[in-house]
Amino acid sequence: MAVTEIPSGPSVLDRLSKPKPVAVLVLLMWLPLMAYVMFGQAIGGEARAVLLPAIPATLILYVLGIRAFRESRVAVIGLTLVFFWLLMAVSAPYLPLMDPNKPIAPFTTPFTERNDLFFWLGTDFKGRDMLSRMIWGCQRVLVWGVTATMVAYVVGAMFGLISGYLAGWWDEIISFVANVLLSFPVMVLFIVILNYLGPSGFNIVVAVTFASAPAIMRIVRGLALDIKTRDYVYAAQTRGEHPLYIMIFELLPNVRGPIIVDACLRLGYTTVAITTLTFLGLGLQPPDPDWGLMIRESAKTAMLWKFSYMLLVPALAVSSLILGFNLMADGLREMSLRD
Amino acid sequence: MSDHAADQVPVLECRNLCISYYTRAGEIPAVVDFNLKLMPGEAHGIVGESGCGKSTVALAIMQYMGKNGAIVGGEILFEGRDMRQMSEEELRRIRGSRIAMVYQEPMASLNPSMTIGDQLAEVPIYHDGLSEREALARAEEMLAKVRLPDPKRILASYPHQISGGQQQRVVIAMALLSNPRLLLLDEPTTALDVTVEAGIVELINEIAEEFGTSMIYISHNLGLILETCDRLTVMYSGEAVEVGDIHDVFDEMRHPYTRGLFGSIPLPGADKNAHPLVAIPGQLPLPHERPEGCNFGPRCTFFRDGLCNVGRLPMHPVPGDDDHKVRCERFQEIDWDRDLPKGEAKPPVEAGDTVLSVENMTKHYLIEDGGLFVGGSERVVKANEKLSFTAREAETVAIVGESGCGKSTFAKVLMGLEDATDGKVMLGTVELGDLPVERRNAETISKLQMVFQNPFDTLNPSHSVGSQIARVIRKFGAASKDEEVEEIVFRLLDTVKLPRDFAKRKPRQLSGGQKQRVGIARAFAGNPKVVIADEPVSALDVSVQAAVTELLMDIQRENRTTMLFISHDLSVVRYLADRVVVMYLGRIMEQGTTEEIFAPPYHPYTEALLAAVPIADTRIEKRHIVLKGEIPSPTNPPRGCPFSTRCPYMMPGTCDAELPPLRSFGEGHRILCHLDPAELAAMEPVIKPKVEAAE
Amino acid sequence: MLKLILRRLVQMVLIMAVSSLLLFAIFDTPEFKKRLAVQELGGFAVSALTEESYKSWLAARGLDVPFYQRYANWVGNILSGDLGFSYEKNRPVAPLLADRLANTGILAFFVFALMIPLSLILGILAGMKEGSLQDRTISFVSVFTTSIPEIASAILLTIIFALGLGWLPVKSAMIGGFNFRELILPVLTLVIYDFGYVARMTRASMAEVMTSQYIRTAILKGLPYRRVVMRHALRNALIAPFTLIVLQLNWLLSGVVVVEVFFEYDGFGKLLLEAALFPDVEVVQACTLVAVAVAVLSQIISDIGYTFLNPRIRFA
Amino acid sequence: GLPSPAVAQDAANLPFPADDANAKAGGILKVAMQVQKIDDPATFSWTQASNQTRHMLEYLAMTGPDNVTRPMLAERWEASEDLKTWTFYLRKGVKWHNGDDFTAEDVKFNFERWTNPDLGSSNIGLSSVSAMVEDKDGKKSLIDGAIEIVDDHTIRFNLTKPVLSFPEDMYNYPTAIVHRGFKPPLDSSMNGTGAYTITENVVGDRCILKKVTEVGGQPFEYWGGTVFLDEIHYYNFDADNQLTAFAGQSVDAIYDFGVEQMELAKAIDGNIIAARTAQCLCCRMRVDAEPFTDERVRKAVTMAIDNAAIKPLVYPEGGDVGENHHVAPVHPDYQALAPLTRDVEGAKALLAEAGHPDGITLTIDVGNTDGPWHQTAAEAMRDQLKDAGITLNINVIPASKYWEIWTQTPFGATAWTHRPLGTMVMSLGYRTGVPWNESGFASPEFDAALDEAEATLDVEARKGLLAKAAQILQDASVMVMPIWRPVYCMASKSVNGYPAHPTQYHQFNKVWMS
Ligand SMILES: Nc1ncnc2c1ncn2[C@@H]1O[C@H](COP(=O)(O)OP(=O)(O)OP(=O)(O)O)[C@@H](O)[C@H]1O
Ligand SMILES: Nc1ncnc2c1ncn2[C@@H]1O[C@H](COP(=O)(O)OP(=O)(O)OP(=O)(O)O)[C@@H](O)[C@H]1O
Ligand SMILES: [Mg+2]
Ligand SMILES: [Mg+2]
Ligand code: NI
Repeated sequence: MAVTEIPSGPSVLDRLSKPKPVAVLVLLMWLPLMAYVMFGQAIGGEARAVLLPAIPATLILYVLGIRAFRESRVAVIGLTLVFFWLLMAVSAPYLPLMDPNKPIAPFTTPFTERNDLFFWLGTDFKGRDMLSRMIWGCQRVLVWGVTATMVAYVVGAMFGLISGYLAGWWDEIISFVANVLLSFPVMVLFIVILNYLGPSGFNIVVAVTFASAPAIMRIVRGLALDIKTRDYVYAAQTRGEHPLYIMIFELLPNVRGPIIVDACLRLGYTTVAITTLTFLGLGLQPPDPDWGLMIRESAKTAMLWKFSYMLLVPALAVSSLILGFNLMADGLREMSLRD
Repeated sequence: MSDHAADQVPVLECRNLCISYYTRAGEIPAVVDFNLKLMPGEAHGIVGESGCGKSTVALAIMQYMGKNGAIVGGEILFEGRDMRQMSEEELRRIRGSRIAMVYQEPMASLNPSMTIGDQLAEVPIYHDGLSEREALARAEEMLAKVRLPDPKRILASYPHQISGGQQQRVVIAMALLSNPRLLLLDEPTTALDVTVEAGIVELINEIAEEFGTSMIYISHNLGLILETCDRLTVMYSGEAVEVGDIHDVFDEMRHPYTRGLFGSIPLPGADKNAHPLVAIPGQLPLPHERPEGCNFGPRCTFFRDGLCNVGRLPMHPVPGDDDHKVRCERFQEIDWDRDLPKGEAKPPVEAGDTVLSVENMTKHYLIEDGGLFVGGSERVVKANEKLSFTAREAETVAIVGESGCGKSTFAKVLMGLEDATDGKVMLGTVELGDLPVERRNAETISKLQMVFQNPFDTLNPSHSVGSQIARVIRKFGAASKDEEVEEIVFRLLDTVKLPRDFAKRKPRQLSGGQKQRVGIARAFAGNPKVVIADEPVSALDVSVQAAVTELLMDIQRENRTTMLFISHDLSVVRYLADRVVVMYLGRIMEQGTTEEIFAPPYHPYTEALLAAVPIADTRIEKRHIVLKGEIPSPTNPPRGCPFSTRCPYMMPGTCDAELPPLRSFGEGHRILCHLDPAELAAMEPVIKPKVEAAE
Repeated sequence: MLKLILRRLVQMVLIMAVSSLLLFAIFDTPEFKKRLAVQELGGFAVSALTEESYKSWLAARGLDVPFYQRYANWVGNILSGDLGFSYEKNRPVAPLLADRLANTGILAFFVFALMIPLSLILGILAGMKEGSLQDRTISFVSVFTTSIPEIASAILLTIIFALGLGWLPVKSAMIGGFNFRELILPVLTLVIYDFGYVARMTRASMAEVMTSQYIRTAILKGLPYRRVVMRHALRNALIAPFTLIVLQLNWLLSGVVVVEVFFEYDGFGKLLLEAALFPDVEVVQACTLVAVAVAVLSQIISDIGYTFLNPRIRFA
Repeated sequence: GLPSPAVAQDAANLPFPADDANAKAGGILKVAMQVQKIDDPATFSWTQASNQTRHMLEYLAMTGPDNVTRPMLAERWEASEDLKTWTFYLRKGVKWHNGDDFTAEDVKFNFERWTNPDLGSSNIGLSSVSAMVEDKDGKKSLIDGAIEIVDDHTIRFNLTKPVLSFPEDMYNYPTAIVHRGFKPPLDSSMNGTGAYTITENVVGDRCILKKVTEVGGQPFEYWGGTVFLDEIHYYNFDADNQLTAFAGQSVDAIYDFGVEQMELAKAIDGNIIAARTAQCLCCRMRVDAEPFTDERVRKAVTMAIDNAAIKPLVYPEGGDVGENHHVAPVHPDYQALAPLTRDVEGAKALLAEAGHPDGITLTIDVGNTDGPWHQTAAEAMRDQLKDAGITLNINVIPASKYWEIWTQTPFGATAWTHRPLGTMVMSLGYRTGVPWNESGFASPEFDAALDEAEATLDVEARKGLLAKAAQILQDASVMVMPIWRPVYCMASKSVNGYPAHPTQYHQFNKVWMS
């Protein structure tokens, strides 16, 4: 493509759009959220203070994202949906919401007042505020979903690079293991693993890794097989670089593109999987709110038209997040094809 | 063969044609103000560098502009009727029957899931309303006409079951099936090997004669155009810059670009020391960055401010020849004979001691079917068979041969990416044949470096140019402190004539030629003794090719580096090599100094190879030798002489039974052939100056 | 080709052996045995059991021998055609599994019957004219529907068609025997989730084919557009979706779990989940074998189909 | 007098309610319930299985919805003064489905089965049955002469110790009486005395019962009078889904639903049927575990909690407020104690005295073994304890985990099921050293009071005696017993006479469909 000249006076946003500041912002957003959700109890009392830096970081990232994706309307819509939920996740403790776990007035329908409190989205069968549960619910899905996908990527990419680049016996063994795992239908794998390890967020990470890493490994392996015949890899080999160096510095950066698109899609799948698992009783555990859990709990009680909002709210919430991820993936792919 | 009757209606006429593509970056005017008049039976060539709009013109004539293209101005008259006014249905009836097209990549142009018969039969079925049987019969007939052996078998085959040359013949047959008035050929031989190309070119010439079809022949190869066309349009950056009779343009060019182009191709007279190539300075502008006025202005030595860069330039007829037009404001002021671009002559370099010696080097690949559980059969690909030659300091040894003959394999063994199956490769005193790169020490590695073929692949797109060069410097321990390394990087960039601030750029911000320069800088960063250049310029445009070649020569000269130059292009080889090694099917058929190779005695294969190379020089006469058949597979090479299946001198019983002897003709000139030395010596030269240009 | 299939089958047997041994080892942990006891005797009773009576309970269930021994027995039984016995359902696994597979088969049949034509037609319509309004609409609908997880679409459909409009039954327990009306919601749920995916792949494949050079050749040969699409584009464009559709068989086995559980449809997925939670080892084992077999067989079918459709590979 | 009024509602001395004058015969009753395996009635672990067989295999006695036990296959019973000899007079004219007469041999066969340790029946743990068993060579076996057939329809049991609850034991769900020729599994030996017989039982799917109309060509005369339903169908639905199945009109009645579904149930067209029970959540503190070894700490906990305030939060409808001991108002031998009052200041003072002037942090293990309401109750307790400076952490663990630690955890919320008599639970759970004494409570005084109550057949007299034991338990502050929970089930409006039962035992003989 054209030589992109960097304009003389870069604006603040331009400067922030460089990889390093973006990485810092992502960490600023992500680490507190992760700490809050995974170790909130261990941090204790003022756990919510850790989220303070995450809120501006999220907002800035959103603006940067919009700028980067402005060419694709689809991607912008996706980004907006995802960041809406990210923002909700980091700011939930600061929003004027009722306690999501406190039973107040069971079976209050949306937009009604009970006990002098107005319930926008009603309350569930235990009388907990649905609006607050919906907003708090995204925290766990997002944190566990993204963490699980990330871990799966690290593992999958590692094995994919080894398998694709080193080939030979490494490839035979890794591919066989991947085939074994791929031959298990995903749900069987999830059920067996979570049943064995017991349901918890960390175990979901393990299960998702087992289920996704083989597929990721295949993608990376395919890309590595292609890239390793590129001249720049030969150039590295002919100057005697260590295979590890070649894998990490020559191959890895170049498989980035297709992988990011795939990661967005996979984030969607993982979100589906976590929600589904929780619905089946294998995922996250009560009482903290979570969309899958909300569906699971109210699937028993909402079987009347009047109470169907209890299912509708979490179902729409989870769909919108996944739609966000999918649209982002679509937009990214569209943009990558245009170049 | 010119009998232009004045009353004849041109088959095709393009008037002030303007074509644009609409992209994210806005409107790209791909072709501007294009004019062309094609009379019946005439062959018109279009040449120009990549991206100048040649294919766009061809597709516009077919009225097929894709999703984002549009004809924004002018008209295209086919037999006097404006095609832009025709309805879809009318166009459909013309396409494939009156106008037909042949494309660059035959494989991609054929539907992989239909038999060739079905694909061919469609044309007469839909255009002439023939029944399927009749159509197939017609197809068979046509296949025979394009000299395809066993047309029946080919009709029933799928495209992937026949070779590239055969595919291209099928595509041509498809185009000829309805006896079109106009045939468009868009680089029909670029994807093929030279010997195969020669066959196709001959076929095209025969067809023109036999069918009387008018042709537009698009190519970037001036030599090919000379062999096939009557008239020629030279395009530069979306515009036709010079149009005229082929001889006029070749011999009395009147546009600085055309002359630049001729200056950068290695014609037989060129010599790297006495008459070095002259590259056109600067770079091709991107379509949306074209300058005001003359597009060639910024690169033109005759550029004059205020004249060349105002308004839109019209085509001017050359006085005395109405058919010859140029788009230049100053063409009459230039003294075309005196201001010849001339490279400075350089003193020849004396070759030193032997640096590299290869002795009976053999490389076989084992291909295994099956895998972990069910054992498979093994096949052997004999990529290199008993190669022996030596290279001396500051010498350029060229290795030539067609695709798949094992040139890159040899390079890989040398670089340690593959182990030699047998034989010896000595670099100085170090034996390299079974020393993979991981086990070579830093010194050996740094002594041996490589320049790669594909400029788009040679740099890692994820790292900046500077960091990639710096890595080599650090790796070979030339320096380790940041400032020192940076200093060396800058120096190297200077050497390859790139601005220093390119160090910070990512490869995607560089053009192909610039990337190749970085690749060269990287190869020379460790002060290597030997540099292997595997087709380093074949992916580049002619004008860029010249510049990069010159650069490579200069650096080599300066460092007294030995260079192994791998190529399939004999004209380049003739220009720059001191010694040449000709390979065929993994074996060396002939080796010797450049002069020895390019003059008799020839090996029959060398002879055919030389004859196949198109030469863009009207003063040269060339013998025509067209090889029959295709290159055999290296898994199953012929018994005896590898070339015996295609050799015009084939002696049954000898050539196809035993390996030929190596015949020596003077010092270092060796030929692997059964023919009698006397017979070999009696061969006529393939290329010689024309006695008298006679029409 | 035959060799490839053979290789795959050998691999399948190997995978089955490895995975079932693993499963036996997993379900051999004390916790799982305890859970089994709790399921059978009740938590209260189990907690009151003495060590000895627990041991005798284990012995009565045959759980006191090491798992490899049980595994060996089990393999022996499998080879003689006996798939074991379900603790939970108190019947032999083979007829139980056959029953449930048949139910899932019915579900799958209708899903495919609806999904394949729908997704292929939409995909082709979209891919034929890339970037057109028709393409954009179809593409958006496909992304949108694939973004709704099965559980959510099951809910939405139930709310609209069962709870709201009252047209269809809420659950599909089929307690009054097979009832087609009860099948509609599960089938719709699965189709909605899946068709978008296949349609998008078909679209991509079609769009790629439509920009290929041989389509250009066909058009510039002067063929009518219909013939270009039907004869030249379609076959090449359907190669990729075909393999995908066959692989959906595999997906369906996972996908049905949620749908079957939500609608209480007694199929394979529900059986598997219940067995895993129970934990009913031999049922889980049998289900896994079936799942692996389906996965590998669908891969083989897709390979064969691919070769069949793609002459480039067939003659290679 | 007799332990329960042997007087029945009509002359036939039937345990069932009187026939409804409007009752119509016919129809199928579809019930949502888990359908389990029913190989051997003596080894049932769950009520559901017994419900499947209850209309085929009947019991010697039957405890009604009112928690009163009446004779069923027995016509009446007598106990000796020392409660060590019990004589059962069996009903005459009861026929097995194969045409055999029901006799004392059948009963003897059943007792012999139950006492055979190889069978593994939990009946051997019943106080009545265990009093016929001795330990011989480390193995339990029936004492010779413990069962004595007096005549065809009279059978006498000679026990080694006094037993009060013999008739109640005889309606415990695994004590269904099978034919003397019974060999497990049940499918291969379908034979009963009930009005219905099982025609199909698919575990996890359905259990179908049909009215028995003829036996070997002869019309079958059911001893219990008219039954109305033609068929009873049980369809397998998980506990969570039964109400939704009902709402979807797949079934006419359900086994039960949890309190969390109450609002939904109310919104559904149908009758909610609640039964008063002695099921409870016993939040007991282990008296031998820190910090509960100090009685003042335990007392502070009980004082800081107002049971009356917790009950409506957890069970707004039905149920009884608990009094921190284990006799429920529904027990025939219950007598109210002096009402408990919440005393936060007193609790603080006690804590301070016990060395926790700044309050104390306690952790309660909750397994939700009986539904999520355990947690709700614990949360309500937490809120109340806060006032007294006690921080209560609620440790929610999976049910199966809870059952592993329920006797050991210092502070745990255990669900106790219903038992017909107050003495039965008190003796199971609080006597010194008994295995299910989860609180480690040991008081000779209590044991003595309980012994005395258990030796008293007369209910009125026993009330006072049991109250004494209850008072000792309450004073020791061993537990917080906030609620005696009701059980809910639901039947459609067309189902008439659907009985509620504290242990959800189904008895549909007099149910009819309109
Ligand atoms: N579909 C398209 N969209 C946008 N720009 C295009 C498109 N096709 C070609 N171009 C641009 O139009 C210009 C002319 O392209 P064209 O393919 O006609 O060149 P060419 O002379 O045939 O080159 P080559 O020798 O590489 O085939 C180029 O700059 C190219 O980048
Ligand atoms: N790794 C490999 N395994 C098996 N066969 C190989 C391998 N690499 C190359 N070959 C085969 O060896 C032969 C020589 O290949 P090589 O790449 O050396 O040819 P080349 O002369 O460089 O051709 P080109 O001009 O197309 O680059 C070819 O037939 C090729 O298919
Ligand atoms: Mg072109
Ligand atoms: Mg090569
Ligand atoms: Ni002429």
